[in-house]
Amino acid sequence: MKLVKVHVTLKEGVLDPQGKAVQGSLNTLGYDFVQEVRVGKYLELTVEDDANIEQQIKEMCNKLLANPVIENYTYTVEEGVTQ
Amino acid sequence: MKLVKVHVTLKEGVLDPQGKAVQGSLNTLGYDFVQEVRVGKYLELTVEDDANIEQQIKEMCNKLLANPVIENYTYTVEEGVTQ
Amino acid sequence: MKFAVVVFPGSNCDRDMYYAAKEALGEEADLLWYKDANLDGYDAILIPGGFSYGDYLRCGAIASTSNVVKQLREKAETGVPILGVCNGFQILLESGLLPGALLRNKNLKFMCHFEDLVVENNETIFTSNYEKGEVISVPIAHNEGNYYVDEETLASLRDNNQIVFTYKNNPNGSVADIAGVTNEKGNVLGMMPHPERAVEEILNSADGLKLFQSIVKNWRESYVAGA
Amino acid sequence: MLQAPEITPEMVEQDKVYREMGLTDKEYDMIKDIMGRRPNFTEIGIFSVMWSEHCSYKTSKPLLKKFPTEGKQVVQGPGEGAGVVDIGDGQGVVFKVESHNHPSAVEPYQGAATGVGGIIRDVFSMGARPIASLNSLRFGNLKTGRVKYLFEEVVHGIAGYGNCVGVPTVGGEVQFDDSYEGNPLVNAMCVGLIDTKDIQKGIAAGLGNTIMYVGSKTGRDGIHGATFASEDLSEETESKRSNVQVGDPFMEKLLIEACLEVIHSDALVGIQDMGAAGLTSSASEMASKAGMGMEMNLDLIPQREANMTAYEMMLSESQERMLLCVKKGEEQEIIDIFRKYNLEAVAVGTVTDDKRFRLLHNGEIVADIPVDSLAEDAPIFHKESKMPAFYEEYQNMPAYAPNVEDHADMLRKLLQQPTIASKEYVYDQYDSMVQANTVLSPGSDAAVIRVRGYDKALAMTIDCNSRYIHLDPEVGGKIAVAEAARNIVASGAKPLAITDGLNFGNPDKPENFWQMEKSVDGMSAACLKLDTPVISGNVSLYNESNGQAIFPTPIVGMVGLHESLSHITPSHFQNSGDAIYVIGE
Ligand SMILES: Nc1ncnc2c1ncn2[C@@H]1O[C@H](COP(=O)(O)OP(=O)(O)O)[C@@H](O)[C@H]1O
Repeated sequence: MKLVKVHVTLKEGVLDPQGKAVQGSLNTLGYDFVQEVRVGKYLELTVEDDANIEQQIKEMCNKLLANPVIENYTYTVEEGVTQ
Repeated sequence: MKLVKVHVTLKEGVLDPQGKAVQGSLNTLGYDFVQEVRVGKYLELTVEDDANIEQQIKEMCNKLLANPVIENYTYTVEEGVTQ
Repeated sequence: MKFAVVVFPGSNCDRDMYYAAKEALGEEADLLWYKDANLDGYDAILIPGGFSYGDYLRCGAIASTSNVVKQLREKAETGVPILGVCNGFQILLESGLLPGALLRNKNLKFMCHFEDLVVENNETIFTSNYEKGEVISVPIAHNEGNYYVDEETLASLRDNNQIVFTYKNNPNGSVADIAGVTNEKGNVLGMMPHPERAVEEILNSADGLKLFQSIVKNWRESYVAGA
Repeated sequence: MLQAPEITPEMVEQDKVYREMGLTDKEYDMIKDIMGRRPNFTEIGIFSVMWSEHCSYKTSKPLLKKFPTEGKQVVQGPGEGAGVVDIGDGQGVVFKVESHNHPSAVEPYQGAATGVGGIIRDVFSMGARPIASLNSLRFGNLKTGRVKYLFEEVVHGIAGYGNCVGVPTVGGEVQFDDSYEGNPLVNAMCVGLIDTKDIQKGIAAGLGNTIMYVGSKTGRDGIHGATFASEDLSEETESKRSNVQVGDPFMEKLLIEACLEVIHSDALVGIQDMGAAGLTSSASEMASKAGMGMEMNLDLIPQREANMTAYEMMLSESQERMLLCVKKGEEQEIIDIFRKYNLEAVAVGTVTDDKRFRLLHNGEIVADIPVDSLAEDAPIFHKESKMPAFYEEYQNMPAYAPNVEDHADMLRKLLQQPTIASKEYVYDQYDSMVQANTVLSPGSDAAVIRVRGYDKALAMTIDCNSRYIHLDPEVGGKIAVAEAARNIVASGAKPLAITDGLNFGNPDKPENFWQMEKSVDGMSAACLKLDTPVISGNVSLYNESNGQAIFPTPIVGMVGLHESLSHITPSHFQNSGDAIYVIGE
């Protein structure tokens, strides 16, 4: 088993209304030292081992997990727990 | 400047309908080796340096960034780019 | 004229669209379940609103990977009119049939009420029954209706006259107040507002009906002309 | 080995484990009598949920008997998932209200969302298509961050679920008062439309017929006694877990469409949703109602987590699950319909004729209970009732007439009260127009939904002014029903019937019980007078925080019929120059 961790973030230049709102709330709560917040997605995929794993992950990200018009992705592959 | 990276994930035992739907879709697309998907949030906070930074981040997570009833969080603090 | 309404798991404006075509417009229409849909033999294709796959991951993303989208691409190529409303618009964007993407509304809330739209381009097969500049009242109901394209694409949308509807009072933060756009060819229209909810006076507006009537009129003309 | 709770029947008795499940010593003795032996841990868990107020109405039943429930328009009164009223043309309107107060206090988004999901399931499990939702909300005053958070997230949760399943949310009410600060109220109502020939019953009839499970897998969510079952969990792992129920409106939408298709199959005998007390209540009620028994093999239950015990599975309140009784040999027909919607229907048990509720797990019988003792024969208690001292005081006060000098200023002040101010912030977040039948949206006194294909429409509203109930529960109860009726009539419709949501404090306090009793008397009197019988309802007790009860809040949901589309009247002024009349005293 492998644990694939995928981070999907909005591209630079794409407005992030959610990040703006979170930053606003944090500032209101008194955390003035917060300058910017960007909100993205974090996916954990538990996958069977596969010779072609990197290739497959890239495909999955391009086809489904991220939208290239507005998003970037990065990923890491770690040893997962075998059940 | 520091870059704080926060990961917010659903606690164990909490249903993740989103993860389930993504897994189903990946399987349908032919990625049968995907056994489980969990979807969480990933936040990047650009903050001014602060002596008390760890303490502040924990507070912000408990108060706003994560919902302690159903979510866990982890974070890292990195050197950020000074603009 | 025969309309296909493609139903995805989680579509919930499918019947509304079907009744708009069948009852308000008085044409033939079928509800087609995405798994076994065969789009051959239909003169126009309607992709209804709703929450396909629960809007999980990104609105329209999971639906855009289904097999029926391959057929949609072929039909788009051959010039068949395709209308995607709300989640249908999101699906068309995610499948690359239309340019851009939809982000969350700038106030981060779902919103549902009537909005005034301006008909920017009445030279499409979807809008020829409207006047240019006509203001129509149509409901919106969405959480991710904030239309985004980069500068370059926006310029090309303008140059090609692809912006069909704009909001009079932009409710969601869309770039250039855009409420609906077509593809370059003009046979695929995506829009966030719901014309199918505004086809009878009893529903507080019938301004959406002309959109469907335009489709029929243009189809009749080209069909008769082509025959 | 997988039977984690090594709590023996002896320990259940000696350590009074049942008390932590909410059973009294007296109730334990009754159960021991019924069983003819000491119940085991799983069995006592099953009794504890079935004999809870929520499932058994053990304290409220004597009061509910007072409600008028008959009328020539009533097709199905209280007792099934929801009530049904005739609206002509072979059609019926189905409706019910349900509370989700405590879950919403803990996790407001999910609490409210799953409340909406639950009441929608009640309606479509009758065979009806859900056509509208309403909600009635109570919060503390908007002074603290916590109250604002609860208010925003509850609204968000209702929107998140209702919008996704495609049922328009067309009305409701919001009231703010300090008495709800620690204990908000979230009541959701759903209205459905049915061809009366299609009405389904939640029964498991026919010896040898198959019990099938469909929908989300069973997890450990919503198990109150989860602590018992997971004794080996350290504190650290405990904090990493949560048993809050999370709603999946997408799954619910698939279930709606699939179930509305399944009801037309001859293979279907009965269908019920798994609501409160999940598998336990749906299965035992279906068997008991049919005068039969049931045997289920828990190994076959679709499970979301590893190593679940029988106790956990039976008490889980995982959402979006349905239980079906299907003719033996015709299971495939049902499986095929669900498969179309990417759902799996799984056979988990059979109907027996011994009136026992028998559960197998890992090859062992883990529970064997006379089924009627869980449902029909649950105990009923007659609580003590006492007029509160404050009520007598109120009655003796001289009538107060405010002296207003600047009416314009007073009007402005009133309109600034959150309870009175516009609720557009709330209802703009709800899709009130999906299904394209909404004639009058939120903002009018009653919402109006036309019945497609006919010259008629349904009007609906949900109301209660708990301040009046607090001051005088009997008069206040009458006012609640009368206000609902006025809203319906103002839209141009004729009131048909009501559903009630009784939200009160701890009934063990005689003063609280008195308030319940009197409000029920008042509501009943008004219902009789207006010929609007009670066809369904819900009871939520123990709404208290720090020993202080909420204002008594018996909510009235009413539905009326427009016999023609031509008389629908909105409540806002239409044209300048129109004359304004005041009618009534
Ligand atoms: N929680 C809610 N959900 C949907 N609509 C609501 C809600 N609360 C209030 N509304 C709508 O706002 C309007 C005004 O409500 P309210 O202030 O309670 O007035 P009224 O006293 O006339 O009932 C009504 O149309 C009602 O349906």
